[in-house]
Amino acid sequence: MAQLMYFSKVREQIGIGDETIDLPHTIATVEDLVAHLRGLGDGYNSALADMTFIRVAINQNHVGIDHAVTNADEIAFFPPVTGG
Amino acid sequence: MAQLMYFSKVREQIGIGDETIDLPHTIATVEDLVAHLRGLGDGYNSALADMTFIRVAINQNHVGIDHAVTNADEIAFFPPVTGG
Amino acid sequence: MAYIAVQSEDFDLSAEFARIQGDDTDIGALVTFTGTVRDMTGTLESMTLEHYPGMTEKLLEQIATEAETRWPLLGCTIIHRYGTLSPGDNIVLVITASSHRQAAFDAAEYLMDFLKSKAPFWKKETTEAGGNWVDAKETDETALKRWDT
Amino acid sequence: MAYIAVQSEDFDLSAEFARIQGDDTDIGALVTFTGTVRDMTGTLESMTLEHYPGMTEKLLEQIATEAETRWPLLGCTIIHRYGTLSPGDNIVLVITASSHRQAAFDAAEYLMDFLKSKAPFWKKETTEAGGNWVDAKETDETALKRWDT
Repeated sequence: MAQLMYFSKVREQIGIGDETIDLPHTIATVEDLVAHLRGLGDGYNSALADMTFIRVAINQNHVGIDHAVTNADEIAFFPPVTGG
Repeated sequence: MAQLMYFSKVREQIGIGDETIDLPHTIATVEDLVAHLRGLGDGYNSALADMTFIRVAINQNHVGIDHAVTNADEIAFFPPVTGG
Repeated sequence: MAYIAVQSEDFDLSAEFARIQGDDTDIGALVTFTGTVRDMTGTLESMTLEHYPGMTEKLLEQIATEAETRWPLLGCTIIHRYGTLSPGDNIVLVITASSHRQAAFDAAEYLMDFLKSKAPFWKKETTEAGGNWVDAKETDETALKRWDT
Repeated sequence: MAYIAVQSEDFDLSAEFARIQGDDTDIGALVTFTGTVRDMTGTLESMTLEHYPGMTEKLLEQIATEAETRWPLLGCTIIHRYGTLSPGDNIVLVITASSHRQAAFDAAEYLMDFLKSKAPFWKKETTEAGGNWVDAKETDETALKRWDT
């Protein structure tokens, strides 16, 4: 089961902070996962509509949208960071 | 009367921290003053022998060796600074 | 060697100096950066910082290790707060210690540039009109590029 | 606007932060540089700082004014000690406050570069072998040149 995490505006739009899902076999990359999630509802669809404004981390490392995803991963979606 | 001030190694070599002197009319610039002072004794002579290692301030502003000096001035000689 | 903390509590500058200095007499230069909650228009009620627990600490450790590789540091502190803060409150503290002042300055700037662009923190400003997530600044990404080698 | 002090007493970082921050909520970034007495070889007994009273204060005021002209500062502190100090003791503190972190960093570096090359202070190190005036470093003059415009 993959652990999905949402932060900041993404969390607010989707309405939950984290969830676990069993990745369908058709999902090989972050991009595939995003397409799948956008089908889950309006919140997901608007939160992940423009991936140029969304950052992705897998197992707590920043990755690109073409990075592979597996059921063993912790996958986080969030806007560009604004700390400091 | 010009007020002369010596700091750091220059002060130690000359043996005094400050003195007032009546500048002879022949002294127009810092360079003239240095030549005059070097004639006053071994301490002066060695302290001011190599002016590439000595900094000069007139009335508390850094100046070059060709700067004019008058009897109304406070003239300071010291090594390159090492604070901070 | 670095001291990293992600915490809701405030930090104390003097205590952090004591921690980084210890008995070390090789240190000749300490640079700090302190980020505080800014209220340019006088309308800010509070600032809330969300973060990604686990990833934040890991990333700050990575940044500190990289800085220690690049510069001859004798100590390095990164403390970042989360939770709800008021105008003027401390947000972040970076301290770098070195024998050399330029190393301390460069490392502190490096740590802040990376932290601003990579550390998973998000700021939400609350005014009378409601809450608003702060937009990321493109200049922060640009600042990061100067460290490419 | 700048706070300048040339003193034999130590300074307190937290107190100086309080002084520069006051009730100002425009400040988002504070950078400090602290210079301390360094003892690389474990042989230093003390460090004595001589200065040129009057000229020192005047020059530090000039440097601070120039920094305030170059960068949008909301505060600026320069404290430099004189007299006899021990290894690890504070020598100098510079604080710059701004809305912008790069302005605060740049102004702090500028102040230190000018102070190191222009402020009339001289360090004498005392070890068991006697006293020795510290030589000026050419790199300090070089560092200054980067601010030429």
